[in-house]
Amino acid sequence: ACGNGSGSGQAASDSKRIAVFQPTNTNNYTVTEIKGAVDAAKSNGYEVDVFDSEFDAAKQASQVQQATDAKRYDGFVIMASGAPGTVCTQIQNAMRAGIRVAMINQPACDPAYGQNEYANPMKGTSFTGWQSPKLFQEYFEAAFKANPEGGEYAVIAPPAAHQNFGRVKAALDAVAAKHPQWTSVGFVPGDYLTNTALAKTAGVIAAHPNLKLLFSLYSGMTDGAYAALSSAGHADTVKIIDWVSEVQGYARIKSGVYQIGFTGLPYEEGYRGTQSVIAQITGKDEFQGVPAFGFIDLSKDPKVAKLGFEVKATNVEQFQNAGFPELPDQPATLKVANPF
Amino acid sequence: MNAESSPAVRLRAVSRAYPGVVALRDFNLTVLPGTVTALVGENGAGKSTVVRVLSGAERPSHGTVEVGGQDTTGQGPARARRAGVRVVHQELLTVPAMTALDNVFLGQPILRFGTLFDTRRMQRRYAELAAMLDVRIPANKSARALSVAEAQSLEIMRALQGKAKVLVLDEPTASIPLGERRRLYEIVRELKRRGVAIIYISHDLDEVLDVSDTVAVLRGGVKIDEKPADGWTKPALIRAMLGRTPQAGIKGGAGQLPLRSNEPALEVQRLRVSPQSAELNFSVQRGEIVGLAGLVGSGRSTILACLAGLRGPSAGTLRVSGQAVRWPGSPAAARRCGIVLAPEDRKHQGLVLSLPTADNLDLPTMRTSSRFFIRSDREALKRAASSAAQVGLPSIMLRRRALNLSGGNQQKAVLGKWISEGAPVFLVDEPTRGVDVGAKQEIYSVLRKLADTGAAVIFVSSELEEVLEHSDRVLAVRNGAIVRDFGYSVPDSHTLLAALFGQDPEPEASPAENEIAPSRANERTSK
Amino acid sequence: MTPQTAPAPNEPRSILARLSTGSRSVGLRYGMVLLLAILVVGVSTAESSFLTQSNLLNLALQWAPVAIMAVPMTLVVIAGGFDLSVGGTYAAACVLYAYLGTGGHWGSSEALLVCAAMGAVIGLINGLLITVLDVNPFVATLGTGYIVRGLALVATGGIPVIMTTTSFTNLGSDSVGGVPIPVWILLASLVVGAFVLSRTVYGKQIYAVGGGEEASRLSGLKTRTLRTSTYALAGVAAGVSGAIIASRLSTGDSTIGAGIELQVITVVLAGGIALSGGEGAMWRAAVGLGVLAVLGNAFDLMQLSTFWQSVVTGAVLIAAIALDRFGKRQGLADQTTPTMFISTSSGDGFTAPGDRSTAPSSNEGPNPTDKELV
Amino acid sequence: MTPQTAPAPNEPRSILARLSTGSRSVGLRYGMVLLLAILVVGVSTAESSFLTQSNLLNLALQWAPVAIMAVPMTLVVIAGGFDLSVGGTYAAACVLYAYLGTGGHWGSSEALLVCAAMGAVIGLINGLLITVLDVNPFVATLGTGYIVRGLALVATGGIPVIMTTTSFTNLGSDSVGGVPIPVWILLASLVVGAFVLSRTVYGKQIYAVGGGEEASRLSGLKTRTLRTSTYALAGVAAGVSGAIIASRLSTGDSTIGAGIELQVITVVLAGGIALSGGEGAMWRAAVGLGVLAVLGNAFDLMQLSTFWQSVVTGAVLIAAIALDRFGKRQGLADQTTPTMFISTSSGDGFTAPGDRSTAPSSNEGPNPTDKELV
Ligand SMILES: Nc1ncnc2c1ncn2[C@@H]1O[C@H](COP(=O)(O)OP(=O)(O)OP(=O)(O)O)[C@@H](O)[C@H]1O
Ligand SMILES: Nc1ncnc2c1ncn2[C@@H]1O[C@H](COP(=O)(O)OP(=O)(O)OP(=O)(O)O)[C@@H](O)[C@H]1O
Ligand SMILES: [Mg+2]
Ligand SMILES: [Mg+2]
Repeated sequence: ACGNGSGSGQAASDSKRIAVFQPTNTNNYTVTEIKGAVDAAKSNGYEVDVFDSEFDAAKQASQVQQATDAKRYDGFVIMASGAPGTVCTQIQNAMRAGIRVAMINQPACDPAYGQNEYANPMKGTSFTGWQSPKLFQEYFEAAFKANPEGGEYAVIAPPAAHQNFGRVKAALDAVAAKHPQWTSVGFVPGDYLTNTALAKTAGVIAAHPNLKLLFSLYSGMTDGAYAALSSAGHADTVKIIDWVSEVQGYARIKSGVYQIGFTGLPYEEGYRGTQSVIAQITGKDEFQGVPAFGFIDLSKDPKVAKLGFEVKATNVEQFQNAGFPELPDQPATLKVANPF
Repeated sequence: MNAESSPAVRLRAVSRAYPGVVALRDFNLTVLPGTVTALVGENGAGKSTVVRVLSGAERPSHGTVEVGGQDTTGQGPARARRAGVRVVHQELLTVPAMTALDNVFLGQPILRFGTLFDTRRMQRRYAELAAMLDVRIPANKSARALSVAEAQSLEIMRALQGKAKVLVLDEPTASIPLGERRRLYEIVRELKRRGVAIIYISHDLDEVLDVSDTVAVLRGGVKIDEKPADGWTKPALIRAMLGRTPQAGIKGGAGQLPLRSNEPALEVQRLRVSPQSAELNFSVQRGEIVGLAGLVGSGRSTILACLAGLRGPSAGTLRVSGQAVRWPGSPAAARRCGIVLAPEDRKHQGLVLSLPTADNLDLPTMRTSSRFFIRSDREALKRAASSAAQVGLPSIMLRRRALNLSGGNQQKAVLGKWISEGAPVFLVDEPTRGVDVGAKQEIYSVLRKLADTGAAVIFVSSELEEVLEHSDRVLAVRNGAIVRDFGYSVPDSHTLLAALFGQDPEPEASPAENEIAPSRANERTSK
Repeated sequence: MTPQTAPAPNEPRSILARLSTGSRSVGLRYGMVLLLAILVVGVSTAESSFLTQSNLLNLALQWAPVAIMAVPMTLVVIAGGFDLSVGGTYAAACVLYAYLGTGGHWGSSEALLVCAAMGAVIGLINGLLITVLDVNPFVATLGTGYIVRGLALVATGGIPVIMTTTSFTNLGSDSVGGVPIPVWILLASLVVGAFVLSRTVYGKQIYAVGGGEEASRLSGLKTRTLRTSTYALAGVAAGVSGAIIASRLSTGDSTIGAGIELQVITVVLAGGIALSGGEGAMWRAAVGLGVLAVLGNAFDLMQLSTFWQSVVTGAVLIAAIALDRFGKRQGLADQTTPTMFISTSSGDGFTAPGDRSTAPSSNEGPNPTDKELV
Repeated sequence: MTPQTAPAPNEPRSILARLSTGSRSVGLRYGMVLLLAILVVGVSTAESSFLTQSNLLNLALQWAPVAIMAVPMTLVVIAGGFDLSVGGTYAAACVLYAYLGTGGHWGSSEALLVCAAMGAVIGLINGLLITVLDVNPFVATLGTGYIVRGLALVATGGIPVIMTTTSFTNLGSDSVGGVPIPVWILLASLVVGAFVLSRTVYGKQIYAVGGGEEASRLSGLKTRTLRTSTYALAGVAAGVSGAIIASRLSTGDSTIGAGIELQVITVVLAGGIALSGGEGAMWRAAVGLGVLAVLGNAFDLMQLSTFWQSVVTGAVLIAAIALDRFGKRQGLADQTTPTMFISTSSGDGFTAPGDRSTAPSSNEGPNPTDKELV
């Protein structure tokens, strides 16, 4: 039903326009991701506008609706602001209006949330992501293998309202069953903010001074977790396993403060998602090798083909030479847009 | 009077206890339609408690309340009102954010079709009530801008609206002007003729004997005696109230000048309390009590407020003990100049009700007497006790919160705050309002003692008798200006009243009618 | 009734004074309206897209949940209260609506009613805590807010509930006559709220309770019931708003609306309604809403940093309330008093002070005391 | 006038009554202390790790920023005020400290002072808005909070500032005598705060201002200065707390501490301090802090869902303040008065029945009216 020709009939000029929806302008990860999207659009001759919803799902829904009503966009690249499904209705409206949609980071309208392998994103859209259940399993596996002695561990997890919460939990359950020497003393939902992670970790370490291993599912949170551990005097006794390492994370892996980090691909997430929407707009099956529809699994991306994701003190320099981490120290925030 | 008719109010064995206090004990009262029953008693005797129980504001601990034969015990004010009870409470109960008219019809609007406000009829009714009471408050005036007297009048209007079977007036005349008082007496008589049962509470015993048919005396929550009004005399009432003969206060009285010197403690020149008002020039010597006499709203409190730094005067110069001083811009500055004020609203301006009395007494002095800003409680208590002794405040009261003191004791505490200050100028605004006979005497003697120790006392009261009796010198105030200085000769009350009403042939007197309060002046002309 | 007896020497001055007082009064009383007008003119000049139907409808849709809650919050504040629990109720209703939208047993309108009822119950609890236990409204509603949001979290485990019954999304996305349903609800609340406050006995009683609780109680008003009712209404509105947002997002998220209660209160206060109670009007809340919504939209349209928005919101808030305070101090209290008894018949209704001929005593009958006194 | 007629029949009952009132009074007055004691005993029995030094120090460290702000907030509330801007100041100070920690020109103690000074300035502005412009404290501080946080966002563009000068992390992480510096600061604030409130002239004046502003002003207190000073102190504490958190995180984050102001106020209120002002004590704030901290720790220790924590916090809040209100209604008013006069002499502080000594009892002996009554 959505496949007939170019989406936006009355595009005034020859240049087409893409809207990128961002949950927040105050988080390194999202800023990097949106930068990837903007770069991809610009380098292929597309106009691009960025909308920031300040972590407010309702506001994002309004923005998507408004941009649909504005009738000047050919494609949307959406990084969902809130819980899965929160912009579902608005995305369906946009698609009905002929606008092409690529989801990045979290799929939309995904009733089987948390369980699936991303294999079948909503029909007529594409989904680009690297944080697959399989990768989460690798993450836990790597840590348990590196520390065979066992003991107590805790997880500072993604927010409960975030899709990755369920995926992380499922992956951990699968892996932990194989490592009975490890006992969980906490699976604490965070909110991707440093301060909250600090408070939650402080609570966990106060309650469980024998903690051996701490997983932190976002480097922004890991900073807080580390601060809590070091001020509790446990920085040496607890091994820290980071996720999506940033500049500081790499430095700490190098100096042995963090044991393992899994590098993230936010820039690719935005970039490939945009390439995919361009493929949809131009009516091709793929664009620059990126498919128009379906799941675009970045864990198979050329950028990590050789190195994989696991960063350790031994291979950190290899990663750095390959252009990691993608998260810059202090990225510039993006200018937000007027939909008209 | 129809003795056969069934009682309009019957209280049976009513008791009401507050924590630590039994405010009313086994109280019986029957009031017949068309009669006026007065309740008298010293402060804290339980008179207002009777009112609160009768009006449903509070539930009695024991006993029953019947209005017109219906049991309304503890069923709330709405129920009592439906039974025909109308009350003017002792505390002011206006809603400041609403207009005068809304206040009068609060809880009893006149409706059209049972739902819509009938504004026209309410306005007409308002005008009628206002005319009846001789009240001149515009219907749309915000209650916030009303003086105490005006607010009191509104409450009387509220009680008169609608069909009252029982009218309760708890000290209705404590702060309303003479003219309105007389109207009120007329109205009370008129209502009596129409068969309304009236309960009348007042500390003015002449008024009580004049207005009522029956007088009941309360003491310590117990009804001591109840007799027809003709069976009482004023001294008998006082004896019954106090349970003994009152001691005579140290009588000062105008013209008797034990310690008056010729050193002026306070000299005020060219004071204008507001840009429109006339200039004031006066001085007060050490050791004398100067009474400011005036009608309600004449501006006495405003003059004191200017002197005490509460509000800026629009012009004027000030000398204290012979020294020229800058006009104080705050109470703290006034105090540094040696001027202290015992304000008229003791609950809000006089005392911090949540603090113990001792702390209240110590509030002004603690800073100056502390070492390195650290308080010594023992010292503070000692200071408070000595102040309390000087004003006759029982020392057991020191540990209680000011909130829980009776009116008379609160007033003593307000005076006690400044007693140890030794300030050369002592301003006292309405120290006896709502205070019983015994406590009044004590307050007069405190004022005289102050003067005897060399202070200049300026004394404001709405009771003309009191001003005449206890001041050495009387100044008549009208429209924010002193219209006549009677010097050390005692005016008779007729002359004084004439001066206050502006019928005085004095040449400098009588500034234009509406010059004192600009906001009022505007309102008048803008209609 | 001699209309000619004007105090002649005073007249010229008084007219001047009246005029200057008048204009100052307008400035103070309608300061926020002026600001709103300036904003609207400014933004629509700078951005032609501002005044388009689509933008305005979208704006209204976006603000609908906050605005719907702001209407009864105005009642709560005028009655001298305060409600911080609406955020929790909003989240709980969001979850509840979504949950009812997964089973298929319920219709979406029943679900909406259930949400509203839940809100009413929470509001009742607030009201009882405040009026019977005499707990400070700030504390009571902060507490119930914590509890209700906590229960929503516990019930869902923090995990979003995804609605599956498609009809449940209609509430948030369908339009009637070109206007989305939430906007209709918002408009209806505003109109009904304004009517209730200004024209009904209930409204007048709300003002009375907020302006003087003890006086009102002793005048026979059921002050506890009245105050409780305002909290119940706030709860109902929060329930409805929660259902709307669940429907729009097709998801029940227990973490939604953190801090929304402060937004709601900000709207009310930005209109210049004093927290002390007894004063205010529905149009003020509407103006506050307008100012904040247009400001936010302006920031979006003109591509200004949203960070500045927070700064400007704060400034607006302080300005609004300072204007109100200043107005009161200038003695404009009369004008801001919410009296409709008088405003409806401004022409002849005033009783002139001291002009006792206004009193109809002389013409209406021999003695006024004869009539209704007894 | 027979001095021998002692009210014999009343005596035994009154002693009984006094006793029972006494125990009830203790229950009501120290309800929160009891709750804290029960919690401590319960949690330490269930989890032996609770009473370890490391756990307690960690707990204190974790709560330090909130607790440090709660100390002057107690003064603000007792003085009849309210401060919602501390969250904004906290975030701004966090950014400022981190920013000063990137250049290398400043020492970390100077940076701490600069943060405190910035907080003081914000507090002063609050105080002036509230006391001079007469803006409601809730509105004024909500407004300045928006503004200050907005400015912090604008200054950083919302992006965290990463500290580079390593000495700047000492404030948050170093220990002196085995106790982390933030915990020292917290303990010092509490002790100084308690001393100031209960033993100094300033403290007593704070109570007076909160209990009756007008009466205090007429007693010669500089009420505006006093009230403003409490906001300034709250600002200073927020500045210090912001610096501490920046140092602990080695990052300046302008989005930090959203909602922390409500946490701070929750601590104060959970101790049973009434928002109406004039009453309360520092130990109450400390107890409130203890209850909330131990509760949170218990949830962590026992691995209960943190979602329940929100529910329990709400319940504690309501219970605390309801206890206080109930106590007051039971006439324990005098006992809860924050005065050393009374609390230090609880034995005889009870009011004798009958406020009848109003009578001109010039004689020091027993009041004559007493006798004829019984
Ligand atoms: N709410 C209350 N809590 C505690 N005690 C109270 C309360 N109200 C009144 N009392 C006490 O009850 C007693 C009777 O008070 P009430 O107000 O009836 O006296 P009153 O005769 O009206 O005195 P006044 O002439 O001063 O108005 C007093 O001792 C008073 O302190
Ligand atoms: N805050 C105010 N707003 C408006 N008018 C006021 C205000 N304060 C006083 N007035 C008016 O100023 C005039 C003088 O009042 P003031 O209180 O000085 O008189 P007073 O002689 O002490 O009378 P009272 O017996 O009422 O205390 C009165 O008409 C009063 O209504
Ligand atoms: Mg009384
Ligand atoms: Mg006066």
